Amino acid sequence: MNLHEYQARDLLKVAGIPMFDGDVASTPTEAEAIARRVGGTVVVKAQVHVGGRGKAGGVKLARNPAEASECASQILGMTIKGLVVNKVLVVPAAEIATESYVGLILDRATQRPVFMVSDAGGVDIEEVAAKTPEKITKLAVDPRYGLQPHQALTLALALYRDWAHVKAATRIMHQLYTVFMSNGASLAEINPLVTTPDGKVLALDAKIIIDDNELDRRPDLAVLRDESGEEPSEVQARRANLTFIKLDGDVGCVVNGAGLAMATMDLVKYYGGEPANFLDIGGSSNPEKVVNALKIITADPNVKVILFNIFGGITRTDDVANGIVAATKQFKVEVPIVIRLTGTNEAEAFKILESVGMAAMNDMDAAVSKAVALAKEAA
Amino acid sequence: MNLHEYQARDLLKVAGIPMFDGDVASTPTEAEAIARRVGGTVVVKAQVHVGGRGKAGGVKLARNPAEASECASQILGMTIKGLVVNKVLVVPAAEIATESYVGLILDRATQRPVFMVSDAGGVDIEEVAAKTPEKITKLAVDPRYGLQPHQALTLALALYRDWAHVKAATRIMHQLYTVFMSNGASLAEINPLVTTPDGKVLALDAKIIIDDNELDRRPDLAVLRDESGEEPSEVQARRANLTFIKLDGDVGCVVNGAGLAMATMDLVKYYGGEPANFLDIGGSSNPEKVVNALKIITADPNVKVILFNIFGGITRTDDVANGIVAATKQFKVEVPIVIRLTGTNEAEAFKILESVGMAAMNDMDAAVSKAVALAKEAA
Amino acid sequence: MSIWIGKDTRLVVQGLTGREGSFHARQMIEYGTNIVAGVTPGKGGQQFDNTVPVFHTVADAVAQAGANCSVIYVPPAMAAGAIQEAADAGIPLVICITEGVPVLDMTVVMPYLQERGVRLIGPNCPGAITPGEAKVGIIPGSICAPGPVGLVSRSGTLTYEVVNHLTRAGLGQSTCVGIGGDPIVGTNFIDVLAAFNDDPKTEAIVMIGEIGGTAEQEAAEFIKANVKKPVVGFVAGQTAPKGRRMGHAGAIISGSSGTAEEKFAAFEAAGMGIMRRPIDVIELLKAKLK
Amino acid sequence: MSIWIGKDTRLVVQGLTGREGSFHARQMIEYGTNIVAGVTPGKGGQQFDNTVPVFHTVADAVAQAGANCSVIYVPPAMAAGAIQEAADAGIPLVICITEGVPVLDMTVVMPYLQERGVRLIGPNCPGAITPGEAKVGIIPGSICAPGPVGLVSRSGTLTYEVVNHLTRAGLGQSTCVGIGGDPIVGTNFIDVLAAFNDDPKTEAIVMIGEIGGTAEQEAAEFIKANVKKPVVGFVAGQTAPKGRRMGHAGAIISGSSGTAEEKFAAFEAAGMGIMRRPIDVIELLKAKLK
Repeated sequence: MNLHEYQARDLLKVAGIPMFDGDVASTPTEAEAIARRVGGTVVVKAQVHVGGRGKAGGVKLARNPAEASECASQILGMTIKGLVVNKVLVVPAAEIATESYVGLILDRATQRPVFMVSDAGGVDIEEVAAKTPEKITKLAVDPRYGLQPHQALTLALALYRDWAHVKAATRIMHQLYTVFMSNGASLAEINPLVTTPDGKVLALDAKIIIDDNELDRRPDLAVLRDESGEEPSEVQARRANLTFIKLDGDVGCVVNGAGLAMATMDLVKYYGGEPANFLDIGGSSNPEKVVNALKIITADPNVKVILFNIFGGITRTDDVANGIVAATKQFKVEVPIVIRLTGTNEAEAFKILESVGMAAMNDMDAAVSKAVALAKEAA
Repeated sequence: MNLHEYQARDLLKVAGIPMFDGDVASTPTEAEAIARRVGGTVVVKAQVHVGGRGKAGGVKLARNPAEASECASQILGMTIKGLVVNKVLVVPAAEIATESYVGLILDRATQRPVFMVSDAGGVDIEEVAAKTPEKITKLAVDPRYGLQPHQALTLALALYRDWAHVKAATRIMHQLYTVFMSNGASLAEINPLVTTPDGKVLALDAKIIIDDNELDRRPDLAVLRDESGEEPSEVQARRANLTFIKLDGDVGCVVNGAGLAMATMDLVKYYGGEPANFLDIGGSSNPEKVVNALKIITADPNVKVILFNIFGGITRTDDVANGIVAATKQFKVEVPIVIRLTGTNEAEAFKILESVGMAAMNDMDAAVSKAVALAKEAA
Repeated sequence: MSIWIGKDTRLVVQGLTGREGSFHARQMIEYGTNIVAGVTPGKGGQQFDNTVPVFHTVADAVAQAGANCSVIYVPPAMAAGAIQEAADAGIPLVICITEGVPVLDMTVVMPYLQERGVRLIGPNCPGAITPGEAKVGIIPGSICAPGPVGLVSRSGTLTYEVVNHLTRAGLGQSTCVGIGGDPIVGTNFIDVLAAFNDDPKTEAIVMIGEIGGTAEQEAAEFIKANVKKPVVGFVAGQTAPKGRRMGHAGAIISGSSGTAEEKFAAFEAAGMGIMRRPIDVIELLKAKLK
Repeated sequence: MSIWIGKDTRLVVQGLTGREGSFHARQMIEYGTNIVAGVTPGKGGQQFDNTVPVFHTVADAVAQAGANCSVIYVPPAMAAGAIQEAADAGIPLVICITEGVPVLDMTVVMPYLQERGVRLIGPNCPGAITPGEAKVGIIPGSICAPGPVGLVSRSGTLTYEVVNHLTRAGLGQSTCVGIGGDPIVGTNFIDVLAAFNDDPKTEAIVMIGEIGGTAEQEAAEFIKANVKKPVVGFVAGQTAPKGRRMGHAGAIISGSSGTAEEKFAAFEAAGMGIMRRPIDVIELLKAKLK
């Protein structure tokens, strides 16, 4: 789960990390009030879960409260990469001496949280990594022991020479580690970590991603999810415990398992079609999930055909068949459905579908080709 | 640092461990009020840091509030093994179905916190360990990982068969582990952990010892020290950063280092004398410490001679010499002082003592023999 | 046995009496897997289906039923504890089916297992099957057949898809291992590839990867340097939109973007057969198996 | 060198610029110990006494000054971190003089060191000295002399007392090691006894114990089974009042009361020479060293 910048800032603040003043606003009036309180020139920044906000006009400089209100009214309600902006962050446009990058990431290779710091901050860290990897210092933390004092110091020494800066940054490393661990993050990033002309070290911008698997046991984190900034069909899917990503094609896909779902999309493309979505109904599916999946897919007007590709393991194919039958009883599906089912309880599944006059297939390539052909016919 | 039973009970309560109602009283009136609130028969227990309270008359049963007041007035102010009772704990005299022992100890051999549980509880666990060691289940916890759920369950299964009891005890194991770790304990003990006829599992009596080395960084724990129940000279010594234990002999000992201090006492005995105390001035001693040591020892009327045995390493013998000189200037020492000094800055030390007309020796056996002889002369 | 599981496997099912545990335990028993015990705290002393003894703890299952392998079906929040319990009980091979285990839990589980020399497969994996001998997990036994092909996969159902093609084409399997697609898994491609390489019953290997991370690239390097048997590979996610499934962070650490094309290129560099579709496995393997 | 420290020791002093660190560093330098670096975060780049370079981190001291041994004089709350820093920097031998280190800290330090194969002596110990070669810690060099006697002790000043007797009697020392008296120490009697047993320069061994715990009894068993050289032993605390210095808890775990008499009995059973007084070491050793 991606947190908004203002939410990430709040978690950093709770951990004691020094930050510029500032707050989040939902209306131009609120933005104006924050700008007045903060004083001086401020930056008004769109809070949406996409990159490239600046280029899209979602980040603006305002020299006074009136301008802040003006900027906010321009940004609030605008659409960036398909997402509507509902909140803006208003922070001082700071005088900055240096900019560094500090990130903490759950790393697959070392199987540990790994710090990455660079004194080339403020820019896109992916670019630094690609062009000048020697400017990035990496350090894996053993979570059994936690971040050691000498490790935090080593990271701080990679960024600063001045001992006051080093001391401040050392403390921030410990605090960021605490934020990461105590919130079940998979990423916690300060970019940039800045020094000011008067010698302070402050976090200017923050990004935190929470491991979705933590949310069940961490209701305090789950409530941070801001669904207003997301694609509504994806929100609807998540609420139904489905993993759904909307795409631009016309073949709606309902698949169990992320790998098979991706392979299904690949095969749709292979046979000349375009997938309308990624949709994984997951394991242990029950009929209800299938009904919800069909509701979400049929709501997309681009969809010309619906392709089920279910290989039963922990998922029972009879559950899926029952779901398809239940859905078609609840609402009329206007587009053709191509069903491929095989695996656990497959015989029962075929019987269930046959009993309502629906046909099912056994072969993935045949089903995908047929779905692509039907989509082309309908186009 | 030993905690009183009532302090240990408080820490357990904070951790959520279920306990019988009850409270601590400093006056008979308070004890009466607690007994009234608790209802029924109560036990009134002296709060002093020694074993054998029951045998000494420090634990009494009271059938009603009036009797509780009566018992409290008998116990408060009494002396048990030289310690005056200032507080009593008033708790319900519970109906008990079974009694178990649950202890968590910092173990030298495994270098870990080790649980010991036994369904032979309520009695002296040392006796169980000596006579029926097979009745004790031991389990070392790796503090890097914490107490594992299956470990807590295994401990609970060693005590109970009934699943409701097992579940309750499993939770208590986790809670006791939290108490131990979060308070820097070297021992945390529930004895007995009881079941009641109505199926509850409750901690009846608790004992906690805090690692003294934690107190510097844990002022919240340091304030729990109740000096009223301790030997006043030992309190005075601790405040002066000295380790002091009062004994019954007449040779007052001032030594640096616990090992050498014990060896000095051993040698006093070897030469036919009796040490009046154990006193370790520790490393990095400054003259002030020596002055305080002399104050404490000279306050003991039994002391017939004072024996310094200082082997300088991290302790500088000139500091000690300066301390002796300073003390003799501050107050008159009525008994003879035998001084043995050797090691770091020994030449300076001898000069300092000579400058005020005091003699020092180099040899431990000679010094101890001389001190013993002087004590015998004075007796 | 071919690798890791087989006729000598004496399985304990952690979470046996739960919905998933009991359903799949019955499927495993039906397949012929020797399930010697179940573990559900609070149900010790019961019998499952009147045949399998249930214990409170894995230690009891080892001591009283001689279990030497564990499969885990407990809820995600309890999975780490269940894995560590199995390791403490002396089980050398633990297979965790549970999906949704918090990744930070796994950062602690892994050193716990390494200290005890325990192999974990998963979490969030379909388990493993040695056709004709034993299945541990949820791979449908009906789609498998004994034979010379070793299969290793990060996916669940995609594994079934490929196994199904193999079996229909008369290409049986020595062992199929689903290692799971979570960021931290106990057993990686290289572990399985090394085992297949040393297994006399395995003559060719199929590897099923996904986009994200660099496990496939590392596996390809291992194959190039060490594996003497033919290997064919697939990567799911060729058409996945960029930046939606992969955080950019892992990519920075590894210096890789983790795309399917990058992985296929690594496969080619390692001399592997390239599957553009799952079904391609048949022709590729038939060509390699003389 | 005799054991562990000697002419090849290249020492870094952690906490060099503090009161204790600087005092004892000067004493060590005067004795001839090769101190190559100091570490005090915030003072990197300075020089101590115009001769010893100071670094922010131990890693720098290793990389830039080639340190291969560390001695620690930092405050107790920072000692665990300092030990772990030295271990991470690749220092194989760490000697922690600091007194008052919380015991729970040590329960975590020990596995940290074991994973890295690092030896710790202490905490709360006087360190070690190989007379005529190097002293690391606070044992006064003036009381030592080179020779054939290996000494190991749980005490600080009591060690000096015994060493002093040895030197005055013409019995020099190969190495003297103070292991410290805290409940958890990095190096125990057995580690040192084994090293002395293998050291050609050591011909006889003196072991100084204290009441409490069972380390002396275990050492006696080890001596009986493994040590071929004569060993004499002392236990301080013969007259200590019971129950004041030892918690009863440790005693329950070990099944021992940890008294001096019990330890002396173990010494006797192991065929060791028994020192009733520190000075007894002279006659006992003279008899054993032909």
